[in-house]
Amino acid sequence: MVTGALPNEKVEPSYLEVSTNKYKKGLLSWILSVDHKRIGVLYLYSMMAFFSVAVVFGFLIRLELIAPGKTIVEAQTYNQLFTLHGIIMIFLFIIPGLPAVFGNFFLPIMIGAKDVIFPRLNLMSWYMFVFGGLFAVVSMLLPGGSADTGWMFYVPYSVRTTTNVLPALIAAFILGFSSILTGLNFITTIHRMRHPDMSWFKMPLFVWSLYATAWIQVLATPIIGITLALVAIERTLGVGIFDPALGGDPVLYQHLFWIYSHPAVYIMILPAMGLVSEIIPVFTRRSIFGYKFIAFSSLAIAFFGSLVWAHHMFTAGMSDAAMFVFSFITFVLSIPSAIKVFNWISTMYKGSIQADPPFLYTLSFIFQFAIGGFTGLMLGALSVNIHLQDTSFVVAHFHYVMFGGTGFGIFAAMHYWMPKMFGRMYNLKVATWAWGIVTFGYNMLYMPLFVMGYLGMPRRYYDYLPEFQPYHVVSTVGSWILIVGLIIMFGNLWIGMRRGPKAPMNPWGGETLEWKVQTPPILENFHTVPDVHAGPYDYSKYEAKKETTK
Amino acid sequence: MSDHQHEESHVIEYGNYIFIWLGLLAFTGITVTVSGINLGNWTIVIALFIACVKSWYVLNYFMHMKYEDIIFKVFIATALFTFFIFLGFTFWDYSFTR
Amino acid sequence: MSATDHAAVHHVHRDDYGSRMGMWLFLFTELILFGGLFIIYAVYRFVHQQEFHLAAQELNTTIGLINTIALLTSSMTAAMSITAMQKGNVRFSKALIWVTIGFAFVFMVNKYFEWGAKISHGIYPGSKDLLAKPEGEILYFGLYYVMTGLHTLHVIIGVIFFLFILRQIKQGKIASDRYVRLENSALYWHLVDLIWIFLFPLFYLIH
Amino acid sequence: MFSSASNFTDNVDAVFLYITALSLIVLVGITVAMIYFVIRYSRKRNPVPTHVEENLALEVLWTAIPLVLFLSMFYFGWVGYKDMRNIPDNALQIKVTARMWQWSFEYPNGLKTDTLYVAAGMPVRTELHSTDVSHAFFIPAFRVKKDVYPNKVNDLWFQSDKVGRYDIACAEYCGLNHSGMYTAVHIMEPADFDAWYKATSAKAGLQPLLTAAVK
Repeated sequence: MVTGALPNEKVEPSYLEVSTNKYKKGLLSWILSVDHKRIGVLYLYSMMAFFSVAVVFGFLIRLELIAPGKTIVEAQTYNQLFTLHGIIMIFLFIIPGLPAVFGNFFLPIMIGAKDVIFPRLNLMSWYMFVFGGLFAVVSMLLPGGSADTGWMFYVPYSVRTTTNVLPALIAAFILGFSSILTGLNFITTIHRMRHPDMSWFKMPLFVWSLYATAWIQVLATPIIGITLALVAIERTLGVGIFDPALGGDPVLYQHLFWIYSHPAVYIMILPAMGLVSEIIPVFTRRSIFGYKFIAFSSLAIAFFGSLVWAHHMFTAGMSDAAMFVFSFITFVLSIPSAIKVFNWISTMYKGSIQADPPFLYTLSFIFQFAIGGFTGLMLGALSVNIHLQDTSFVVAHFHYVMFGGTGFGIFAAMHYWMPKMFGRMYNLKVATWAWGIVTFGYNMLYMPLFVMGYLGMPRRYYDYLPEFQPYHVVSTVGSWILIVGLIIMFGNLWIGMRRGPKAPMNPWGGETLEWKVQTPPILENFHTVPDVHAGPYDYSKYEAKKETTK
Repeated sequence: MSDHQHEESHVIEYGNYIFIWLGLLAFTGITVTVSGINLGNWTIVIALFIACVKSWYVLNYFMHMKYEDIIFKVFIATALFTFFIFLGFTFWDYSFTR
Repeated sequence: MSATDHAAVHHVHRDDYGSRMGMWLFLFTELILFGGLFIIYAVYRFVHQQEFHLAAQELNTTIGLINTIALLTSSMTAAMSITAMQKGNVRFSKALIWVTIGFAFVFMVNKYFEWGAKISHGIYPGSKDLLAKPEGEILYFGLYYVMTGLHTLHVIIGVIFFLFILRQIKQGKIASDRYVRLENSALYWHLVDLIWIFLFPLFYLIH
Repeated sequence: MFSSASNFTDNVDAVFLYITALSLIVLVGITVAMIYFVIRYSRKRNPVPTHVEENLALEVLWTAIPLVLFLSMFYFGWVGYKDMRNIPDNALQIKVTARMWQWSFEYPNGLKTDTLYVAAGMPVRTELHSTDVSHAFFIPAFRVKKDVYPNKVNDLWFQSDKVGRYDIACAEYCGLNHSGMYTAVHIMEPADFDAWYKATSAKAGLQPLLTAAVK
């Protein structure tokens, strides 16, 4: 294995040691830094802080549901818990998880650039992220308590309730703009800062997925921005827009909400898909099977993904024409995801597989994402949807996609890239055990929700009929196992990051550019202009002398 | 670095701007005049058509789109296309009996 | 882009083309932001055709027309200020920016009187007179206040941009060889104009 | 596990099982393949990877087959949904009003109840109103659900041949006591229904306008 630096180059101080501003050390040298890597790390820490808060909320929700009736909190508190759990998990963990943390850190390196094109704007996005996040969390402390509307802020309830909906709306609005600015930065960076030799089809698939994601961020997020702003205006000034008491149409609100929030699912999942396409070749030493099919299926997902929003509203009383069209396109949209899964698995065929933790999380991703996808088909079929809509089946479905998919993608990314980011290695054995526990606990937590949902357990229920209790108990116990696994996993990463052995430059044998720079990377990433003549997944040097099929 | 590297600035003369401005004022005059005539449902179509023509001039000349690279035009097309998808698909619901 | 800089001084490299690209992407978000409102307008207009028709007659076309002319003219002067800057005529460029700001104030003063008149007639959100009207008219005036209000907010932001530009010209940060910030501010201003080009017929003209 | 409590139950369950069965086959297939590959081609057993050329036929195959299957799922879902929209003219009209956090039902003769009573074999159309926020009218056993809005009237219909008591829940989050917004629908023998209806109407001073023989 190679050591921290290229053999023929001197070791320079890494980005962790060199500040970009007048503060040489300390907090200010970080929170005023415009270096994309430091900003990525800032996002990592702040995201993890919010994530832990939301995990605690999730834990409390599950604990409350272990028995019918009151267990630990009042109904009002429960309603606020699931609202904040949703807002934080979605806007502060899943959406920024891969693009803002790992995209910021690795996108410029992967395309051979020194930084993103607008570094100061990048820092500003982070400030908006933190500021928005604090708004959401602080609203808990105000008299009246935090919002109890659910993260969808459906009118008219969100206009009527007396809780502090306004801070939550403002938080979502600010976070939306943070996300837009990051997207705008990435698009321009990919267009303008790519290495001269890196043509579009030499870009790593992670970069492709960030590019597609960035476009959705720029073009869909403003819709939620204006929609939430309108709810805020209705609440404060009494302007009639959505409130049925003033002639407004709550279903129109739902349309606008989902015009953003459905594509947002792709903002969440596409980078994870890109990451999986990145990890599988590295650990199988095979060039990815069907590069173009994977790249084009991303585009297809981005396109069709913006045409299916109303499948969240099949019980709202839409026209039959809308029901037909939105259900039909939903099924068409499943095809590109299926293509991706098949190509990933084919890449493993005849590879040389090293099942290290990042790869294991990727396997969990494929398994759980497949379940999320299949249950999505059940929800897409109109007659079945009528029954399943707004039940815990839906809750399980989207947790399989967002947590089982993107969440596990973020865990995979942490295990894959943290040695590069911090120059130290975590304990592989502990990480493997943690993976096992997390995956088991995760599935135990969410599987029962499918069954319960089909049997008629509605979502967002504080209390429930006694017949559902066995499922709730299994699910709650699953949540404990999951949390134990998470603690082991993060603890292991944290200890590895602080005190682990020095990480080699390329621990997994990756071929993309980030594995060809010093560990941890230096301030402007490259000592010399890198060489990008080969494609991103060229593993020919490992391969047997040929056995070309047809 | 990629895409197009050239960066020559295109100077548009004052006279051209005044010409475009006069055109825009003329279109404004037309649309105000036409709105006074009762054309039923066509009123909205004509008004929006004229608004589109006006925006086309503003985009191309005031905003220099005419002199920008093709990629900028692709961007605009993408953004407008997305907007019309949002608008159009909402009407799958509203323009049929619910 | 290779041999420029090193170590601690962080380098933000200059790329006017990239800046304009970023600005355009930002304009798209603004476009879609208003787009959401246009979708709402379209749906409610479709559902409440008669009421929208009646409510629109209460708006003053003349005020709308004056504002249209003010914005179109200011758009022209904003565009011209770039030409002046390119030609190295900094003083003229500054003068044109001031003219642009002047028209923005004409617009806002006009808007002030227009809204004032509406409010004194008892038509404002939550007023008794408005709530007595049919649902479609409540929605129409709700949208009227929100859309023109958001637009006016953009006019104010545009003015702030231009004041910022004037300061930077004074500091020499914007000159005949580096004026992309002026270009971007002008782009923003044209967007404000573009939105108004659609707001004007939708609210003032279509009866 | 599933009993055909309403005219929609069988169809919804069938479509659900159809999709579940297909999904399980594929899910097991890809999971087994993954695990097999990880073991069979582990770096210990297989230190040297083999290059496998991209295969267009394969890509087309695994695009086309899912497409056909997915479209069949869509079709069955749509057909089932059409039945739900096809409300018989002779259906009993019940006005349902939702408020935070209770349901009330109004029969054509003005009789108001807080539990729904209908006769077996009687098609029922519920007209859904809300007085405050959005709710959703959900009878899990019947596989029917519809959102309820303040200024928009939605409707749904069902017909049950199986006597019994079935839960009605609120499925759209509506605030503090959302989870307590339960009531029930009682499917009665036609004769029992007639007796109940006459007696209750009389008690409320109303004319009974219908009999269970409406079908």
